Amino acid sequence: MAVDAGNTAWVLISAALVFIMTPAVGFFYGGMLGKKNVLSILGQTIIIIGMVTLIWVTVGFTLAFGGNGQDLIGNFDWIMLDKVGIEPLAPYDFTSVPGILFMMFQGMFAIITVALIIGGVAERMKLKALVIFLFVWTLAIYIPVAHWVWGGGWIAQLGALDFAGGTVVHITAGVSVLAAVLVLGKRSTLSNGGVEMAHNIPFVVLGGALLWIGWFGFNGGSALAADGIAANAFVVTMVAGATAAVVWGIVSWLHLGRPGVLGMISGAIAGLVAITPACGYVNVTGAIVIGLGAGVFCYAGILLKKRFDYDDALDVFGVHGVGGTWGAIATGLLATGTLASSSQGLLYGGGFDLLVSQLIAVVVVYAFAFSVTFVILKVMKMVMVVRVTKEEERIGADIIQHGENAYS
Amino acid sequence: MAVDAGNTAWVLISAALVFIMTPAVGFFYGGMLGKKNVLSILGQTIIIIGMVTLIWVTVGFTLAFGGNGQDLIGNFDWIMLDKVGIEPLAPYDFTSVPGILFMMFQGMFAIITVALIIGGVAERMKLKALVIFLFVWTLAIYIPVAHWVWGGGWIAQLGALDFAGGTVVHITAGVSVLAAVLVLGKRSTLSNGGVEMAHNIPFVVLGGALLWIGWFGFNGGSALAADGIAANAFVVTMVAGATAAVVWGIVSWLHLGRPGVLGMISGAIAGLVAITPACGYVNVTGAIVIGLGAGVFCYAGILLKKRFDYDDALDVFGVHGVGGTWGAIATGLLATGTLASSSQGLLYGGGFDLLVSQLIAVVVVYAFAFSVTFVILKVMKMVMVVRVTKEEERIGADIIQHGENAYS
Amino acid sequence: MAVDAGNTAWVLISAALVFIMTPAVGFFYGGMLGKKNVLSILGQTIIIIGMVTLIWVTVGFTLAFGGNGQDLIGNFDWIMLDKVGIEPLAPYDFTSVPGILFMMFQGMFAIITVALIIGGVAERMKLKALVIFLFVWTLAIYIPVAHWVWGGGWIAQLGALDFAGGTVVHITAGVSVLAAVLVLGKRSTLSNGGVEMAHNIPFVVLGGALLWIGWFGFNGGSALAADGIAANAFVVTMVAGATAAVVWGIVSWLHLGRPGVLGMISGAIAGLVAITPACGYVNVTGAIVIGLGAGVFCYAGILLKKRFDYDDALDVFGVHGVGGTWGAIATGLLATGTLASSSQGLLYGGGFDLLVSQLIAVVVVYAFAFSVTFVILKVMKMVMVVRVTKEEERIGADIIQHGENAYS
Amino acid sequence: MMKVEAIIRPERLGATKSALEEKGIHGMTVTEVHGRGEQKGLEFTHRAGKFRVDMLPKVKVEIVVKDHQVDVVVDAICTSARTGEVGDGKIFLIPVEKVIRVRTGEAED
Amino acid sequence: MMKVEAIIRPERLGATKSALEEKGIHGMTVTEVHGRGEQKGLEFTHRAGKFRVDMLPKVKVEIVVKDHQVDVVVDAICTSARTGEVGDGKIFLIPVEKVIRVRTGEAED
Amino acid sequence: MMKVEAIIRPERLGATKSALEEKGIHGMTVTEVHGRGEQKGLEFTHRAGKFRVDMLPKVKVEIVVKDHQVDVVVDAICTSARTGEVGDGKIFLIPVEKVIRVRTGEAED
Ligand SMILES: Nc1ncnc2c1ncn2[C@@H]1O[C@H](COP(=O)(O)OP(=O)(O)O)[C@@H](O)[C@H]1O
Ligand SMILES: Nc1ncnc2c1ncn2[C@@H]1O[C@H](COP(=O)(O)OP(=O)(O)O)[C@@H](O)[C@H]1O
Ligand SMILES: Nc1ncnc2c1ncn2[C@@H]1O[C@H](COP(=O)(O)OP(=O)(O)O)[C@@H](O)[C@H]1O
Repeated sequence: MAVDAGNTAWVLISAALVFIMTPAVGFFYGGMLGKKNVLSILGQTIIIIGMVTLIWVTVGFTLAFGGNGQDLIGNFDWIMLDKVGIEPLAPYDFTSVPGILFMMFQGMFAIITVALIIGGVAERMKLKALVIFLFVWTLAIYIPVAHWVWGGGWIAQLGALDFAGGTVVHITAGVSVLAAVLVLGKRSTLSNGGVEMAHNIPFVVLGGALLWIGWFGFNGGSALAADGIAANAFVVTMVAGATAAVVWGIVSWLHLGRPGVLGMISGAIAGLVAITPACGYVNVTGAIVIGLGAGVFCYAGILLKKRFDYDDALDVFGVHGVGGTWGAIATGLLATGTLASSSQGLLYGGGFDLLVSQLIAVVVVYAFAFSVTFVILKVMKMVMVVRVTKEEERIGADIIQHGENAYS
Repeated sequence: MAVDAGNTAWVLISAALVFIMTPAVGFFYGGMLGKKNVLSILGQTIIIIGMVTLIWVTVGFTLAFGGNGQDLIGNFDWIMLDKVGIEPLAPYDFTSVPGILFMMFQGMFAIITVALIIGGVAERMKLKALVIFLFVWTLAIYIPVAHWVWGGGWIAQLGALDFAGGTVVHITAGVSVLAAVLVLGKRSTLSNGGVEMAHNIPFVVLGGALLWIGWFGFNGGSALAADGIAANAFVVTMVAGATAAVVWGIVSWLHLGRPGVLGMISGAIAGLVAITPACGYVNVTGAIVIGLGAGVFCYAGILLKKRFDYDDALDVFGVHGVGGTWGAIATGLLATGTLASSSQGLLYGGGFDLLVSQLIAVVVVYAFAFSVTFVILKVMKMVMVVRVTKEEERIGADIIQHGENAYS
Repeated sequence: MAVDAGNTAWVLISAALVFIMTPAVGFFYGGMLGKKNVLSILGQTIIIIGMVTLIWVTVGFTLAFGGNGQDLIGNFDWIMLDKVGIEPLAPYDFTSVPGILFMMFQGMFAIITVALIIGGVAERMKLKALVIFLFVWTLAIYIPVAHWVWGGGWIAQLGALDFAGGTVVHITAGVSVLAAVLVLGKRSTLSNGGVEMAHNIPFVVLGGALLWIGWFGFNGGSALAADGIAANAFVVTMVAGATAAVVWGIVSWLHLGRPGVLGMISGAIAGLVAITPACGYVNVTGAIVIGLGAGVFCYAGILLKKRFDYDDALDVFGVHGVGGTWGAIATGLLATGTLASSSQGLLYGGGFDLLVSQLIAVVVVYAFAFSVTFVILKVMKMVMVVRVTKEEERIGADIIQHGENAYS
Repeated sequence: MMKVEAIIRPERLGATKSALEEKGIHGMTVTEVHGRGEQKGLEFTHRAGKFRVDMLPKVKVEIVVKDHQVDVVVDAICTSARTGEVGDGKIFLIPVEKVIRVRTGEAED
Repeated sequence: MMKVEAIIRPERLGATKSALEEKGIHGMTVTEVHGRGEQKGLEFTHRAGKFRVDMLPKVKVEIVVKDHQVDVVVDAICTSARTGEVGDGKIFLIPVEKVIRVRTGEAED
Repeated sequence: MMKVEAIIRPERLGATKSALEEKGIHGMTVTEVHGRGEQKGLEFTHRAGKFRVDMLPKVKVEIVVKDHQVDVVVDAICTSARTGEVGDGKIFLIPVEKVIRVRTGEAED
């Protein structure tokens, strides 16, 4: 197919919108931490943008999207972007956008996924160890799972649906954080019962708002065309985020007597996470249901942390893990069969087929992401110092790792 | 008409740009308040996004845009978005964008309009009362007026022009704030002569800058196509904002001896407001005139507040009411007749016809918005507690309503 | 050529993205200054948006882009945008976007270029003098150079390449700052050995992130179409920025023992600057090389300042001057000849032709920008007070020039 | 001379300033502080839960006055800053040996 | 009464609060300050270089106690806030003539 | 020992630090405060008008020195922080009973 200007315009801007999500995550997370750790988060987002981009254009893209049809991993046909040019790239040329743009749009997803992780393990890892961990994680977890789902791997063949990355993005990040914090242990400041207030909630809202607008590109752009599917993805994204924000507000009003602003923006993010896998397949009614579930389940997901006493600093599992899981399952319930896929969910007359595929995909990715992350960090702990000292933790990562103060 | 990718790409991104205007208003307003009320404004923007989205997809869109040709209000043909799908939606199918996208683009306008109001009534209403007020306001004022102007109602039939919402958005919000603050009364902190400095002017500029970029989608996207009209709307938007910012700076230099940054960004917003109804009909010369008028009239509009001693906290009437009015009238003066409509303004040889239609629309919407808002709040005051106590006002809405501090 | 919706959509959004770069520069620069000068920078960006827009729509556009084929400067054919309308504008009608949009897209470049300068001369000029200087600078330097390169002037005829403004934007701004700080002298606070910490590094990152997303429109939009060239420009922009951020981090790790966040985001900007002239001509491999060079050379460029003891406050020469120069030269080395131009760089078999043209363009623009800026400011110093007093410098521009405090 | 150092609720600062002004006391220095005392902190909401903050924002007002004015100042503060709830704050009286005006260099004991 | 005014490292505040609590000392007022002393500042990174900041963030903790409690308080702070490196801070003992509780107006000498 | 507590203009802090250094006085603690005195506030611009702020940003510099150094310190501050306009600030001398160094626990009277 030849390059179409309208579709290319939309994928170009969508890629830019997904790009902004990574600094946005920096503000969303950074604002929630104390002011002696905000720069470290922002700095990590910059490092991740740099590192993952370089991984992606060298070997990442070809390993994830090359060898379409191979079960487990791509090949090296497009190494160093060989043959990836300004024409649509077979077998992805149904998109009518330049191959190099398709490559970059997908690369933006890799970046933001890696960036999600830093909120969970915040305030305890040495920068060098963190960078090594994320480097290995990208190669060992993100790229294979992306291949399975979007590169024609076994999950795609199974028929499981994941329009914009519920499994690839949110479950991998959320579950890996869970494994990581088990290996790493809690922050010492936290073990002392210290609670740190968010140092700048307006930054959290700013990050959340930029994430939200970015999500229109993330989900809408995943149609890879400016068509009705993109429009539907855009709309259900809006509706699910809006619903979950309101639901979170109501739940916390009932639970705590007041709706917190931090809570409502987190609710919005939870809704956006949950609609991600579903947005190409469900309608607005489905989106309301998904938003509703996201508000309730992710709220509960955060409470889990207290119950099981692990230190997922900024609730990456509670929001992204739980939200992504709910979205993947909800796709199996609510897919209409009239949008980007003809598979119907259980509630739309499709029987259990789709739902079962969704569950298989979720379970396997859980097991894979958890165990591989666990192993990576265990090995790292044996060969190098992974954590900062207690004194360094108290002084804060901004001074210790970067020699900077955020504000003066 | 079939879906066109180029036009759809532009309306998709325009909808995203209008979306960001609501958090942007949160920063624009929140930065101007003291630091104990900033979260309450940001939180309200999130609540409004959630609530108005849900109103819109259930009954709002159909009541505003259904029943095209009915004078006063739409119908329930599209309730719960029934029949609103991924194909263009008759009778709005001249747009060649998916019906569901047309719906959402219009929904974004409803959201931002409601959000404008919170700046006027800031720092005094109980959150629950505010939410009820805005809920009723959306149904009782925004939706009817949107129908009158854009849904084929009586103002559309009259031939009055309002390209992107001078009357629908800015006059309704501005005038309603005037009515609301008369019913609610002044903030007690203000009655004590207390002046509160803006706590974070960079946030005001950030909000203003995001509003400005959002306005390109607001005005340019209202062409509902990526064509010459959209381009013209984009350019005159830029020019009017730029002109008004400079004019405001000069006026305050003459008046106060110094141009304030808060003033200049407010001037830009005033220019953007004023060009809104006109942007599909005037050329760059017209835009300069409109920007000039906006800078002068809205500056004067803010001074009105002191003269008449009402407490429109962040000058929603002074900027949006006055600016929207000037823009609506200026459309009747400066419409060239060669762009999105063949009606010509007084100065372009069209005689008084258009000007009179514009004035009728303005006067009726003034009367409608003012009186309905007045009644809503009077009734609410009789049945519930609408204002916070003086002590709560002093402590600030962030702690009182949300249990949070913006910064720590 | 008729207006094409897809291309128009992309240029519309690109223009909006370039717009946001100017406030973004305000945050990038403002965060690096102390908190008593942040508003002055933000205010100046607003003034520049206003002033340059008005210059551009009256005489700027026609002087830069009119009279295509004239060596030194355009003509007055399109004065007050006469004949610039909603149809494509000959001889630029290869773009298939409305003439008025082409005009505005180019106008956004003028705005951001002028805004770059204020970081270099920060904290010492009287506002009135600064405004006069920038007004004259726009007419006397930006517009001629834009004509030379993009308006069919002598550099275009020479065959030198500058896809999105390495010479026009970054070299003119960077070199002019060098001349300006020599004429103006150092800040007195600095002469006392005072070092001022960045008052808000998160704002620097915010500004940097917004600059980065804006750059996708800046470089990608310069294709003036949503095609493969735009996609290539987008991708190499991303890769060069990413590479330079990482390289800067590594260099400062080696040099200082720690990678600063301020450094890494500056590195990203350096990479984005350097890819600007090249982005229509080089591939991803070229982008990695350019990013690498940008990280190293601009780091060294900042160190120059200490060596030669001039007071370029926020390193406009070090980053934009050096980066733009490197990018212009690198274009002569790395142009593939298969993208937006058939000229090949030295390393791609094109011999020295292109490289020599690039060097001529660079040298002449250096000489022109330096000497004209020098003369403008020398003359201004003779006829008016250009600098604030030492006492005013100490109190800070926010209070002195605007009567405002950024935070309270 | 005596320094009257009062730690009060931030939201009472306005009233306290007015009360002092009525007594003709104009000069003062104000600092944002955090404090705790009998008041056992305040509950804040988090995303999904509450937490208790034991150090609450307070305002420190320092007023240096002649010894005979101390009672007036203390009374004015006590009346204007009081809400009657725990957390109203404390006033410390600290002897000052000398006061010098920077502008003129003149001293007062 | 005596005011114990301690300038300590911000990262030791938590430990200091706990140490005081163990001794039954609950009331205190905390201020963010910048200070310098023997400690010759700290090196910070800039975009491309380092610079030295001589005024470092410290925390001032003020605790007004009865004279007989002073030693306990001083000991608790010294032990908990100490790292042994230059920059640990100073404690100043300042006599307080009277303490008044705003809520009740009652005074204590 | 004596605590010299000076409230000065923020823009004079640099000069004051230098002046003290010349006299060999290095240790000090600095706090951002707001104050008012003879100075009747400052006019600020708003969007469309001016307003007066009566509490202006000042800097509090605290220097604890031996009694015999007090005059030197006071002189140095007066000279370096003075602009001659209203609002230059005040210096308060407050007796300090004892100074303890946290790092070593050693005391000085
Ligand atoms: N012993 C103390 N030393 C220093 N500051 C104190 C002391 N006790 C109380 N404060 C300050 O006074 C504030 C109010 O004290 P609190 O005991 O809560 O009020 P109340 O006296 O009304 O019960 C505290 O937040 C703290 O800043
Ligand atoms: N003479 C002084 N007057 C006021 N504050 C002081 C004085 N000396 C030290 N300080 C405060 O104590 C802090 C720590 O002092 P420093 O001399 O660095 O520590 P140490 O005593 O452990 O060497 C300083 O940052 C400053 O805030
Ligand atoms: N009586 C006072 N008690 C406490 N602080 C004071 C007092 N008088 C002045 N100050 C502080 O000193 C600052 C400067 O005082 P001001 O009277 O304006 O200066 P000047 O003495 O030069 O006229 C004030 O802003 C305030 O912080």
